[in-house]
Amino acid sequence: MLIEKYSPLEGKMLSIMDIEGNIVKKDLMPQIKDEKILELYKMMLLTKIADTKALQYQRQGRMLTYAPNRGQEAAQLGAIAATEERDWLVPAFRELGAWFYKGVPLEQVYLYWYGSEMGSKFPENVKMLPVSVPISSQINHGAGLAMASKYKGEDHVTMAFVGDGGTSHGEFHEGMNFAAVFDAPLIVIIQNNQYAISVPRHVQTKTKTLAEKAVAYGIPGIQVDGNDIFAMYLAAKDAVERARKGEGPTLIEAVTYRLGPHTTSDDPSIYREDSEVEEWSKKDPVERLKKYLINNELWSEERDQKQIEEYEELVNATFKRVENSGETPLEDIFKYHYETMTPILEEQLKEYKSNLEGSEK
Amino acid sequence: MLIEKYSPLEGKMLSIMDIEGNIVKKDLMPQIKDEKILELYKMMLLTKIADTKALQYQRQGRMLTYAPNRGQEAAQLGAIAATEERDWLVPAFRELGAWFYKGVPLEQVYLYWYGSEMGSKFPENVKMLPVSVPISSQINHGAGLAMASKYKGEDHVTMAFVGDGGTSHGEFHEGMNFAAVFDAPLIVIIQNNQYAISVPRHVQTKTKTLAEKAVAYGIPGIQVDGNDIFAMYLAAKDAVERARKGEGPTLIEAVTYRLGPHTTSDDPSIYREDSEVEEWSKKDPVERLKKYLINNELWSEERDQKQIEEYEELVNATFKRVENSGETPLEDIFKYHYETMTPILEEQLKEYKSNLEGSEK
Amino acid sequence: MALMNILNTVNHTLDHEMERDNTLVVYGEDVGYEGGVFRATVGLQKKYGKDRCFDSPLAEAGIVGSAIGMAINGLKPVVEIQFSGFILPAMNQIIAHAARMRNRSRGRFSLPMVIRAPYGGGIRALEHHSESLEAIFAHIPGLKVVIPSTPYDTKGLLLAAIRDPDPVIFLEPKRIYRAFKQEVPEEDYIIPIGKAKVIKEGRDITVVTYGAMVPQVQEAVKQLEKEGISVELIDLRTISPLDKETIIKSVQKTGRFAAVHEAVKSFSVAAELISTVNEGAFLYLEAPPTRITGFDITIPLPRGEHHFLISPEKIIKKIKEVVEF
Amino acid sequence: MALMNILNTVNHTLDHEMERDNTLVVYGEDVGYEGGVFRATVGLQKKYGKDRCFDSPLAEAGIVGSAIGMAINGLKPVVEIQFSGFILPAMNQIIAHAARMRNRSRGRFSLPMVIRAPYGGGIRALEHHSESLEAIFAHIPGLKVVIPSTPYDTKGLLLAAIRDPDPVIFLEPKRIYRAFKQEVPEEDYIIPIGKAKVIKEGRDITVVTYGAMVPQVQEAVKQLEKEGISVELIDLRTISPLDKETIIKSVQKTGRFAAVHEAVKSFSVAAELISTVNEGAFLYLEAPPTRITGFDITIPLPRGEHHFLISPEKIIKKIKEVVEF
Ligand SMILES: Cc1ncc(C[n+]2csc(CCOP(=O)(O)OP(=O)(O)O)c2C)c(N)n1
Ligand SMILES: Cc1ncc(C[n+]2csc(CCOP(=O)(O)OP(=O)(O)O)c2C)c(N)n1
Ligand SMILES: [Mg+2]
Ligand SMILES: [Mg+2]
Repeated sequence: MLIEKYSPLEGKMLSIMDIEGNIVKKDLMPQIKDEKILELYKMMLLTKIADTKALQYQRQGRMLTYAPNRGQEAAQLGAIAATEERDWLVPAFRELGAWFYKGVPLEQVYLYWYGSEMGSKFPENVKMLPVSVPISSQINHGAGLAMASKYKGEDHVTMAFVGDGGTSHGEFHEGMNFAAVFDAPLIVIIQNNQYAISVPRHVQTKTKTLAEKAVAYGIPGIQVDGNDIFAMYLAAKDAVERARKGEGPTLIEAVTYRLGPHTTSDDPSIYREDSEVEEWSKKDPVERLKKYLINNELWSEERDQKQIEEYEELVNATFKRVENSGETPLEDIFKYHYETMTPILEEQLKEYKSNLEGSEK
Repeated sequence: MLIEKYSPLEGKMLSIMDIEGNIVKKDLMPQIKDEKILELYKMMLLTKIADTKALQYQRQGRMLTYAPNRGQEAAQLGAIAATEERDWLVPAFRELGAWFYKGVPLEQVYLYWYGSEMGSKFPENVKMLPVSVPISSQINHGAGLAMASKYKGEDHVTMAFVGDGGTSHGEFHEGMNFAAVFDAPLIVIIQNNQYAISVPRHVQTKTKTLAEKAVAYGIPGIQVDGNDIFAMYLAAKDAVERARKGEGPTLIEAVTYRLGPHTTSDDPSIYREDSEVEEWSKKDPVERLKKYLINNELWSEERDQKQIEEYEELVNATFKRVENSGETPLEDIFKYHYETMTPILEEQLKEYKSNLEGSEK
Repeated sequence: MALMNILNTVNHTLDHEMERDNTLVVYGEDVGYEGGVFRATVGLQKKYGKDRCFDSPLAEAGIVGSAIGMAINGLKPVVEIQFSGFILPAMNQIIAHAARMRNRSRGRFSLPMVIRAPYGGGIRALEHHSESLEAIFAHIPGLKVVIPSTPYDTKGLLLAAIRDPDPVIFLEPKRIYRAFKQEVPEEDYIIPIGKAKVIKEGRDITVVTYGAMVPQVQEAVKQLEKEGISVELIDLRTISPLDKETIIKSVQKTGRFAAVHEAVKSFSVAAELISTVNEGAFLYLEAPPTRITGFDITIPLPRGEHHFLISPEKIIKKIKEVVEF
Repeated sequence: MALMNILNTVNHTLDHEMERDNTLVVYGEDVGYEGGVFRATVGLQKKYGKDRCFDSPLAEAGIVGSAIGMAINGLKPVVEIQFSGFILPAMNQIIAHAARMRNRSRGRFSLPMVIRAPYGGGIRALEHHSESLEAIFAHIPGLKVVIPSTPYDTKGLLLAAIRDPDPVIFLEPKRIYRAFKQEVPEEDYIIPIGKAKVIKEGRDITVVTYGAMVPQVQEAVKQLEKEGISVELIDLRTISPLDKETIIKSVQKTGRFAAVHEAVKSFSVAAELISTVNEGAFLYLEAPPTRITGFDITIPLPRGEHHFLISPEKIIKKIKEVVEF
């Protein structure tokens, strides 16, 4: 297996494509159909645009809050592209590209950040959990999903995301260990974007890499250039195959960078230098894949421009719908706590409604 | 440093003395004065006797409950002997030898297992926390103690104990990572006694050793023959020196075996074979050190016999005192919740007292 | 029908339902091979295999968190927390996730899962082995909190909990795990969650209790009846959602009220019960409702535990105070 | 004296005490370099160095657990939990250890530590950023739970919390972090923990509230006074230990009672208050005491949050019901 050849303890990091879009490790270049690469590129583009727009809306006071993905698109899409529709996705909260790939409609994404629970009620065929705000707690869910797939004899795998900061949490440890002990088909992707809000990666932990934390669970871990979609895909593909074959979980560290703020309430200029952002901008994963496509005559600047315009319209139209979708109906805040509403909740809802009617008179 | 030469990832385990008490790694044999070795042996003996007696008392219905240490005496005493009076000890709940070394009176140990909080109020000079029943939560306390020592510019180190089962817990992970990130002078001793109640070590985690979990924190980890007091001492000494010099924490896995039940409410015959117990009995750390002492003419069977008798008397007399120490005074269950009793507690205590008086009439 | 104590009944009920429903999985610390430290799951691994009843690593957030994942993915996990004091490391999973997954996903994901934990004092145990934390769970929307007091109820309530589409915290009164036996039917039956049981009708005072306190209160009531005080005794069975109707109806009849539990007094289940009585039967109240509960202290270790535990005498005395008010 | 809002006052008070007492250390997620996501600790690292104000790894049990160790070893840690919803992973440390170390060690080890966390809704935030969990902490013996409602009180209470030899959960009403300013004296002063404040005397009803609800209730009271209803308004300041005396004395005077908080209704602080009033002022009560609280639901995301939050109108309506009963 490739993963075993890339031990993070030996300081190895997997990368295939350079920042100019050239395939420098030809032997490792995964077999992906050109159409799929194009599809992935378009999703990166959509992610980028949806992201940029969300920030704009928020600055205009129209969007509630938002956690940008800019710069991390390849880590998200490269990983998820190695899974199939039948596989589960367990998000942290910053994997927009992966959500799109799984089929979450943009409208729901925006609904979520606009402050509506309906943003987390994905279509039935979208095998993805809602966002997990409590950092790392989702890793245990991922372990459980994967254990259940194994129990049922299905060959479905689960892919879970977490951040660099999340690796310090006890729930990360427990979830990883559960998955390992039960050989659960779980792939955990650490999006190491160098910061947990303002806290840099080196304050989070003393290890040289995050991938080497896999050692503590007796499973393979690999560090990957997270801005290289092919490297991410290859590592994830390997991990997915291992999992499907019953060989248990894998930990993948995607080395990447959050180009934007942590969320719209964050001011990154407090804790990081512009020069650092500039350095990483040169490694922009979207640009990199675009160069690859153009180099290989699969894409052109004109098509890019047209695609961008198309997506911008789509995004604007979608957001308008979200903006006009009204507030949460009163019943909705009561009715989903239990399958059947308890008498106490019924009573509270009734009382509130009658008050509302009273005050409308 | 020795520790760096014994990487658990390379399958190395430190051991110095064989089961016949012969020093097989002469070059590693630590410099310990004969008197200190004798003192440690006597503590092992006292530990063994206090242990065996406690089980007997419990079987006789006189002791409430008890968690035996038999078989683990070298792991406990070898480690703690590398520390000084000024250092902190953070126990899990099964380190009787280490508690004795720190100066906890046997009477208090018995009081604790007899069911009294007074068993945890150690003399002021005993720098040891009370038993931590919630598994692994004490590692975070250890990190904090060590961080405070560092903050104060003191060269005190903290030694914390945990079991093999405890390594699966999120609190273990968080505490180890805190200590590592802040270069806190913390030494964590895993007493890998092969079981967490009924659950064998290999069900707890997939790693080959527990020492290699140190990799996840970017700190050294070493696996040691936990029934070899010299090996334990050497590894701990190294770790203590590192810590004192400001080089941060070390993880030491003591490979040992609990010869007795988990606690007095446990029946180990349900989950393990007699043959396994027999195998490990041959490695009995007390016997092993005794052989060393006799081989080196520092001790004799007669002295051993006399010492045992002496300790048995001491232990019996101590337990009698505990048995006759009466019940917890009513005030005591109220008065230690806050420095100053709250009005509500005063009221509740008063009411209860007046009821008692009422019913006595 | 067979004579069983509460502990046997837990085992019998899990067995019963594992037989019927092969999506049921049972796990936790020492739960598999050994059958649990109380032997509540003994024999299940042998009968149903290691896939369906197994030991987990020592990690409560892992146990509850993985159960959440399993429940989403088609299984019905029934997990054991060895003692209710050790549920604390799983609080994040229980409160932030188990209680909320349905609401968060607007009904898409439900969590048919049960968290079993022996609770309460009186077994002369070490620290953290005697906790009564039901008030905390009851405060959290999205959870159900069930506590049986008899073998018969244990089966009916545990089956209801397992078949409930929502997460249930099932607290077992370990003090009376083996205290007495009862005929427990072999067949399937459900005792609905959310309904209290009027154990005994009475005129002078309504006394509400649950779990391990039920036999203590029954003892007290026997005594009181001899002295001519007629008690209406209610076993809550479910702490949340609370069966307000039964309680209020009773107090409207008796005009007096006492709540009995072992947990500490302040910010407790008893406080909720008194507020509920105020809201629903204020005009009927002839005396201040009273709390017969633990003190506001950490439950003492065994040599002081008797100061804390609630005896029939204490209950009698307090009830008389209310009746004679 | 300087004009400050609550947030500035937290910062000022920490600064004040760090200056005075070099055993005080301040840490938590993003607390050091950046000065906290709300900027409550801004400037402290620069002024006092990285040893005294620093960023911790992302791990709440680690934060609280290490603070326990530090407190035992001579420091006074004041740790921040970024939002009160993220205190859940630290529950084990708080309930099993912080609350018990003194009792467990029979007074040998005390824990002079403060856990600060912004609490409550109304800031249009994501899930888990709007929690009100005070009832849980108040239920646990050994903890103190303090919630200020003004800048002036924030300084006095936070200084009291820091100097308290026992652990204090200090919940900050983030909804009104920046809502208004007050003159806050430069000098040292303490507002004692465990004492409620009678904000305004009145005749017709006692209303008890705390934290972010205080301004809402004050708004309501103004309106009610205009309509001739005289309210005695009490700000609890400390949730636990509860100042029963002040509350009971007030209700003995007014004969009517309402408790207002944002947290859910059941098994809540309001339930405790009503029980307390029953125990201490039953014979004075002229109407059923009432709870003006959140519904028993998870606080909705922003697009539905207005349904949940408690407006002055709602308070007025409910208070009138009690007064006109
Ligand atoms: C348990 C918990 N503690 C704190 C927070 C607040 N918080 C939200 S995001 C974040 C940083 C996460 O960093 P990282 O894991 O690196 O993910 P990133 O935001 O960089 O994608 C923090 C501390 C939280 N959501 N959950
Ligand atoms: C958080 C927590 N969960 C469960 C328990 C119950 N329990 C007590 S000891 C034990 C096993 C501990 O195993 P290990 O860490 O190997 O230590 P050992 O008993 O072998 O010394 C368990 C599960 C506990 N004390 N704390
Ligand atoms: Mg990050
Ligand atoms: Mg063990």
